[in-house]
Amino acid sequence: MTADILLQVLVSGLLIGLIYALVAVGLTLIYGVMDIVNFAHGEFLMLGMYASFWAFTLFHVDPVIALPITAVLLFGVGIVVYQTVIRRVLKAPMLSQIFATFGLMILLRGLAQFFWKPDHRLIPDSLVSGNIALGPVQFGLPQVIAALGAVGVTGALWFFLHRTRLGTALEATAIDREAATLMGIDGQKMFALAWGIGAACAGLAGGLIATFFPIFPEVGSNFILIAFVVVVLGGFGSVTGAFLAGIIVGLIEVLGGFLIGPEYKTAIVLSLLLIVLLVRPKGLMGKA
Amino acid sequence: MSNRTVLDPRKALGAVALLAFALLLPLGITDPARLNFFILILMGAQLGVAWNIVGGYAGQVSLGHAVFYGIGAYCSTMLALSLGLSPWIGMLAGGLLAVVFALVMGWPCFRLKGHYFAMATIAVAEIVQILVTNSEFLEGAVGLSLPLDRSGLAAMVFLSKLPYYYIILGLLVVTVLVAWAIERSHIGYYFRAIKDEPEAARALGVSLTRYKLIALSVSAFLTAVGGSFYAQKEMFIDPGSVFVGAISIKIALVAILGGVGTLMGPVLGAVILITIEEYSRTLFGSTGSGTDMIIYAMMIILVAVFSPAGVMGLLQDLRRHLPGAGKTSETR
Amino acid sequence: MRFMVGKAKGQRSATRRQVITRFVATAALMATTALTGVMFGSSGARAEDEIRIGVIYPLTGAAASTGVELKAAAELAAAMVNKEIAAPDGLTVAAGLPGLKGAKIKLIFGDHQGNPQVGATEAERLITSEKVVALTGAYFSNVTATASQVAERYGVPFLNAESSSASLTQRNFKWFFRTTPHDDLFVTNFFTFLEDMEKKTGKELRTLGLFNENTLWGNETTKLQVRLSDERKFKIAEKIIYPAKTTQMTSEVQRLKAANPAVIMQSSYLGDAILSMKTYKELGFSPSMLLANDAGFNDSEFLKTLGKDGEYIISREVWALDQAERNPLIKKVNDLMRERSGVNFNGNSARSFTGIAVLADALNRAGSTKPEDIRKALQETNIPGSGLIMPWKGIKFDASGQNELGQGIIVQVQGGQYVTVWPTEVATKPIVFPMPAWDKR
Amino acid sequence: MNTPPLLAVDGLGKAFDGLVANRDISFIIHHAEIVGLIGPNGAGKTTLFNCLAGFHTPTTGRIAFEGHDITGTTPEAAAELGIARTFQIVRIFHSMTALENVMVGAMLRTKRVADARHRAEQELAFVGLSHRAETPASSLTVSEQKRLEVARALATDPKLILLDEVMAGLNQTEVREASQLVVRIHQRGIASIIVEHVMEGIMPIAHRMLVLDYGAKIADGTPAEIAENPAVIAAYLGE
Repeated sequence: MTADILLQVLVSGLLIGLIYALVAVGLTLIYGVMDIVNFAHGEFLMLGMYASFWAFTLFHVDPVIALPITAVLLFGVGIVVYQTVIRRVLKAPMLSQIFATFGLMILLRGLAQFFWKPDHRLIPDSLVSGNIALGPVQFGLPQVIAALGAVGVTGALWFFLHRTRLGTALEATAIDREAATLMGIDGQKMFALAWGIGAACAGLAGGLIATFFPIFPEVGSNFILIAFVVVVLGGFGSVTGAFLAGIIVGLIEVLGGFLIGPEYKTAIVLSLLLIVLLVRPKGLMGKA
Repeated sequence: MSNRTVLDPRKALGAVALLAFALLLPLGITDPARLNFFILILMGAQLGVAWNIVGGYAGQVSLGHAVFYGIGAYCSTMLALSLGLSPWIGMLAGGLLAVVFALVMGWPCFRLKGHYFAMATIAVAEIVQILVTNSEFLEGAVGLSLPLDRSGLAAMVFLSKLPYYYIILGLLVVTVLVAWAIERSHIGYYFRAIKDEPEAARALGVSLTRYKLIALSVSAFLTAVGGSFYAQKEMFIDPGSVFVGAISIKIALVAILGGVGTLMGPVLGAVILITIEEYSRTLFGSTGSGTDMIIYAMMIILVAVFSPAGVMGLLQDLRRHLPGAGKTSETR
Repeated sequence: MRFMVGKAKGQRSATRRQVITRFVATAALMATTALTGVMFGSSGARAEDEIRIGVIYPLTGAAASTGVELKAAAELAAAMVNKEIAAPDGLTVAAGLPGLKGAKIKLIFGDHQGNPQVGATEAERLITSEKVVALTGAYFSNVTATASQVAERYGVPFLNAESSSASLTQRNFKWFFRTTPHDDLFVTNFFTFLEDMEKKTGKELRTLGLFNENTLWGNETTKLQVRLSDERKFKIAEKIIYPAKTTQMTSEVQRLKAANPAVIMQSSYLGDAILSMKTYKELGFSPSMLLANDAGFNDSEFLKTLGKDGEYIISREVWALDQAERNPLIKKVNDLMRERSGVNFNGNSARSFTGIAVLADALNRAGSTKPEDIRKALQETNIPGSGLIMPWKGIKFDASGQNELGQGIIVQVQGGQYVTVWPTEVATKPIVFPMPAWDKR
Repeated sequence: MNTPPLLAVDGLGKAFDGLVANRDISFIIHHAEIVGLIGPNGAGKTTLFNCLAGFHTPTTGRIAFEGHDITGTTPEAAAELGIARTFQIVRIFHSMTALENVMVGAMLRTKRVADARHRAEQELAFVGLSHRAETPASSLTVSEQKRLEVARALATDPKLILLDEVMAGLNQTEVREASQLVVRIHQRGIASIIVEHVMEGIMPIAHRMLVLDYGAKIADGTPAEIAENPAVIAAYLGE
């Protein structure tokens, strides 16, 4: 019995952890390329969820099928945000950048409420609804699909960054902007690309969790703190770090909540973050 | 003594005029809601100036100042409720408790740099919020209410808004004076040196930890005092109103909007931010369509995009470029 | 990569063009500031015979969807009082305001964003700038606490229609009135209901799993539940206070599942209510009874969102649509509501509607807009149950300002509807018990 | 005379994650001595400076300053004792004026702002930047910024100053001025160690030269001796 519960808790933690990882990789990518912390990242997630919701409601396209569309849409949103706002604060001090993305966060929430009402919505019957039981362990199919999707997207991102020309250029910009510019890489283009990809990752995460999570304008605020924790724990700018940290955070959160008390689950995760930072001031895989 | 250390008479005159204006302002206001509006501005300004000491001058961006604010609010309220202590004493006690907390938290956190430091401050503040929310001793999420029946100067509870106005004006003046004194002393120079080039500062004998801790402690003390004032004004506090991240962000926003590292920037920032916030809400908030948030957000983004140095930076740019303006006596 | 990217380095001397752009930006900012500043004094001319009532709700932020619904209900009540819409006879609001020579009421809305300080600020603004004669709101108990504090200071009546924290009426306030029953009563009802159920079904329902959210409301509810289960010999198998606005509830549900109580008592706002239901299903956890504490579980969105997964939950309520079957008055009012705003009433909006009705009744009897007169009239309120759309015995305030005649009902979701199942005298359908397991539906 | 030398370095080594930057370096610096420290790029000159000024903790060996062991000390303690330094890539306080930059240095010895200002004005005059006192430090030319760093370091009242490539990128007139500046520092009784690639700037004024290659000291002698040392020639030619 106890072993069963433990196993169940670990599986649940792993599933949610993979989703945290997916939300966080976009955030960490943007940070890695241009040293900007995007406070509006949770809102990209929210937009991704709404994109799935409308695709389902208006065109009866299942969120899972709509994922590519969601990704493309959010890629566009990321580019637009970059071109209209971020590009203009590139040279500003860190505080102005925080200010700008914070404003963006409020703006996107406001717009969502304006256009789509503050209501909570849910996609009632996705393709992937239902449950699977594996021996004593139960899990929701949506969660499993979302977790698998998270692995897939993160893997694809890793492949893109390390095995394609464009991705390598992006990675080069992340490592040394000036050197990359000297090598003929267009920095502006890379930044825009980072925002596009970052937003698309958040959008994909949104599309994947839209199958089981309520959708509302403020939904980003549920995820953003955890996403920050994952990014910092993994080390700002490290995609692999964020992936690992996401899983760790998911496991610790669910396990800690189960063992110590759910009211402290966030505190447990945050304490872990502080402890790790004390030992490794740049996170688990942060670049020195 | 070099003549430059003497007060610039024009600035002194300006300060006196500003203070006189602030002192006389309530005389022309009969409407308590409008007076309340000015109190909110002064509260925002006081917190902004306090944050600016560590976040602006010393360049250590804290996004967890709500923890000090909450400590101040809870400390004075608990002392008043359990021991019947006057909030004036509670305010000082809250400030000191915040200093102790700042030292404990700063010691490890100051090993971190930049965004890592900022994130650590968020984490600390969130943890404290969770602990307070689950603390039986502090009444958890239920919060603490101050009784209405004990009013008067000693209890710092008033039926009229006017005493609150003057108290917070007094606190703001004290806070600005502290910031001013720091700015002019060697500590202020050290703060700016640490912000600009920490390594170079060390090579000149500046202990980073020591001066960062000084900055955080002073800032924490003043922020806690602001928290105690909030408790006295609203007479009800709960973790959700004094320990939340939104407070931390707002405190920083006030300073950033006005211009970090300038003495009066946060005051200007508070005037603008609170005005936009209050009036976008009263004018558009009642529609329930989120318009107020949209307007508020647009303002924030515009300032961030067009004026990275805050409104104060804009004003200085203008002064430098406008023909016939006085030669730049600005030293920064 | 360095952290500040050397951007702050080297004071960039702005070019003239940049300065001009920035100047324009500053000017625009300053102008907006000044403009809003000018606007705050002038709240515009107002008609003489217009009675202004301040209404404070969460119109933006996490609870905005509820706030918007409450607003619609309050507006409907006001329209009826003002005879813009014909109200069914017999209803209190149908009387209008003859005592004030047919004056009209005007609702002035304030948005508290779920923030207690904003609630207080809005209360103050409504009282002093908007010159409202009475206030109502604020849904969230902690906002009601600060907003009513302001009303108390100014000597303006504050009628609370939908906050259920017991402590609100324990503050010895002179100007505070509450129409809705509070948590003490609701929680007591839970236990009485469980005892009734035990008698009826012969099954033991003595082990409880408390599952409450972590704000004022959830905390107070937990305390009451613990106290009552002691008094009435129930056993608490698990007590969980969870942080609201969470990303996952796996640990919580897992603990409940491990403790395996007969009854789950849950207090959640909408988002968490939906997420917890999803998690129950995901982990295949079906207690024999899920006894919810209103709020999220009774929100119009709850069933719309969850569809058949929301079936069979039992919730305490103050109102249910099936009451219309018993009372045609309720049906008529609900039809009007649906016509106007496209949604049915629910427990929250029905209470908001009632709040405005009670204020209008008091204004009418006071025959004056002086706060003191309104307060006296409120104290003397005596509305029979037949004049309300609530399943209450009526409205009559005790010395603390609490309505003595309110009562709660218990509803169950059956066939996509909330049907009243308790108390028996107002029940419309028998209860389905135990709750079917997820895989047997 | 039995007074200890100003600086005595004995068997100093420094490795980063196994990568050896300094190995077994020993030397002595006397009061008011001008010592040139040269070597090919990557020879470990800056690492040595960082160890001396307390920025790195040596992996092995000892450093004694006026007879006191200061191995592994902090930069601020080193400054307190009288070791000042400049940086290879200038690190001026860009939000301050030239004068204020130097004042921060002077504040090590006096916390009174007016006194610090007075001292700073003297040091600015010493390096010939008086006319730029009120200029924002970020608007100074690179050559001026380098001199500003020297003034700032001198304001801390050091006994030893570590100058890291103060002559790099300067034109011939400026190099001559910089050399004269070093001599004037010497005349004030302050010892200096100068990392320099500009040989015509350092050779004429140095009392002694230290040469590093691959982290180790390969020569120690007068400029004339160094110029003919086969190991030194090999190190430079082999580069």
